[in-house]
Amino acid sequence: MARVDLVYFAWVRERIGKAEETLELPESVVTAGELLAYLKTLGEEYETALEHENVIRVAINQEHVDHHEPIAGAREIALFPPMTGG
Amino acid sequence: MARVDLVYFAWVRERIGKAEETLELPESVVTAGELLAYLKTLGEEYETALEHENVIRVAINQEHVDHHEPIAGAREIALFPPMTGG
Amino acid sequence: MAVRIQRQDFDLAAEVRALSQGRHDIGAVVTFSGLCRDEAGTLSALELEHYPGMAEAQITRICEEAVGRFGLQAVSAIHRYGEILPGENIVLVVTASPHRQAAFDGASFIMDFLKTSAPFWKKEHGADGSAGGWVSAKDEDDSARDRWSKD
Amino acid sequence: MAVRIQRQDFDLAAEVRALSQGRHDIGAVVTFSGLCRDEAGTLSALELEHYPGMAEAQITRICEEAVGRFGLQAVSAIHRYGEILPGENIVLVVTASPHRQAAFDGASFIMDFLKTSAPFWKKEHGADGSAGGWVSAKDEDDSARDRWSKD
Repeated sequence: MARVDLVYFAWVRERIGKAEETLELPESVVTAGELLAYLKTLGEEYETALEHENVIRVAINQEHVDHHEPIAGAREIALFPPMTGG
Repeated sequence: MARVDLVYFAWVRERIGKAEETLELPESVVTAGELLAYLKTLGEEYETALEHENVIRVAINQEHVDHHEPIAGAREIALFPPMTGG
Repeated sequence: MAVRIQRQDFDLAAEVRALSQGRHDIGAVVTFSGLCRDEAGTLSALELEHYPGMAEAQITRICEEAVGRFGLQAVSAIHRYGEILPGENIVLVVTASPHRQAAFDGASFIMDFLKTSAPFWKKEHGADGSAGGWVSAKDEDDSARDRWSKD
Repeated sequence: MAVRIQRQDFDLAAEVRALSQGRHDIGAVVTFSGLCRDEAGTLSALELEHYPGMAEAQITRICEEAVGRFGLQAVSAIHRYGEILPGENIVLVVTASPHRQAAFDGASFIMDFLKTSAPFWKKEHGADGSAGGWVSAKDEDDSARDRWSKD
């Protein structure tokens, strides 16, 4: 089991209903994509928030990563919708 | 004979040795290019200033014109080198 | 290079001065200000959420890339967060270079990447008191970013 | 649209304010400042000669063309003349539009045409007291202008 801080932003945060949490992840969760799939098993709010997986952006330790990237060594993983800054 | 105000700028002005003058032009001078050729007959300073005719820019009544444009109706004709503003 | 994420407004003239004052080697300074727009009069405010830490880090990466790519002499980027009213500033980018094209391209490049890869999200609050929705990302912003891809 | 030819320096912030204050329909403001550059330390001053009347008329024509072509909401252009020291401002262009690309393109277009078709000429005076020479027009400025030609 790996312990990781998760942070959520914008409508991902609103739909999950919290801005951050710390989770113990099973070792079967290797990639960012697998993390999304795992979170969706945790309850309806996660399922709603992460329904369209392909639009969810992932950052590990504050750097963007693709969904196929391994999350090993992550202290902080952020999930959020496409950015709309500027 | 047509009476016209001529104004000169930058090194055209320096080489001709004056900033402006009023001239009576013979009726044989029809285009801007013919004006340049006529001016070169007026003295060595004009010949030096207008030596490379193709780089000399011409404006009639404060609008750029090509050398083949007729100068009929001109109140003010300006001659100057390529511009270097901005 | 100066990158700042802040709640308060910025002072355009002070930022340009900070970057160019006392230097004789700068030929061109370009500034881009992005403002909160509300043509229809239906918006009471934008709420800008951001990811603290990553926002600074990401904008710094974008600016460093622009400095190297366009040979910029100096760059400043300021992005606001929190509540922003119609007509107010959201973002400022300032670039300096010896010649004009690099300053224009650098500022344009930074804005294109800032739109699509800096962790900020805009929520609209309606003038009628409605809760408002999250602004969607635009395909045209992805296209604007992608035109900078090297072959 | 504001076009001014003046001896004195300009106030960047005041020009931007004049153009955007009190409006809620502007999304992007781009400014370009062109400065007197002297990397080598060999210049004491630039002397800018201009053709009064035609300078205003020509810059006005360029700005009007840019407004129509890029759908700009507002434009200001200020060009200085007379003696200009290294590090000082020479020219300012400010453009406003709903979206960023038009504001960038408008300012870049105006600068490219201003360089090649506004009646200004620069003479350099050397730091060693030498009389200096007239700055030559650059082929690259013609090329920069020509990229805006429509087919």
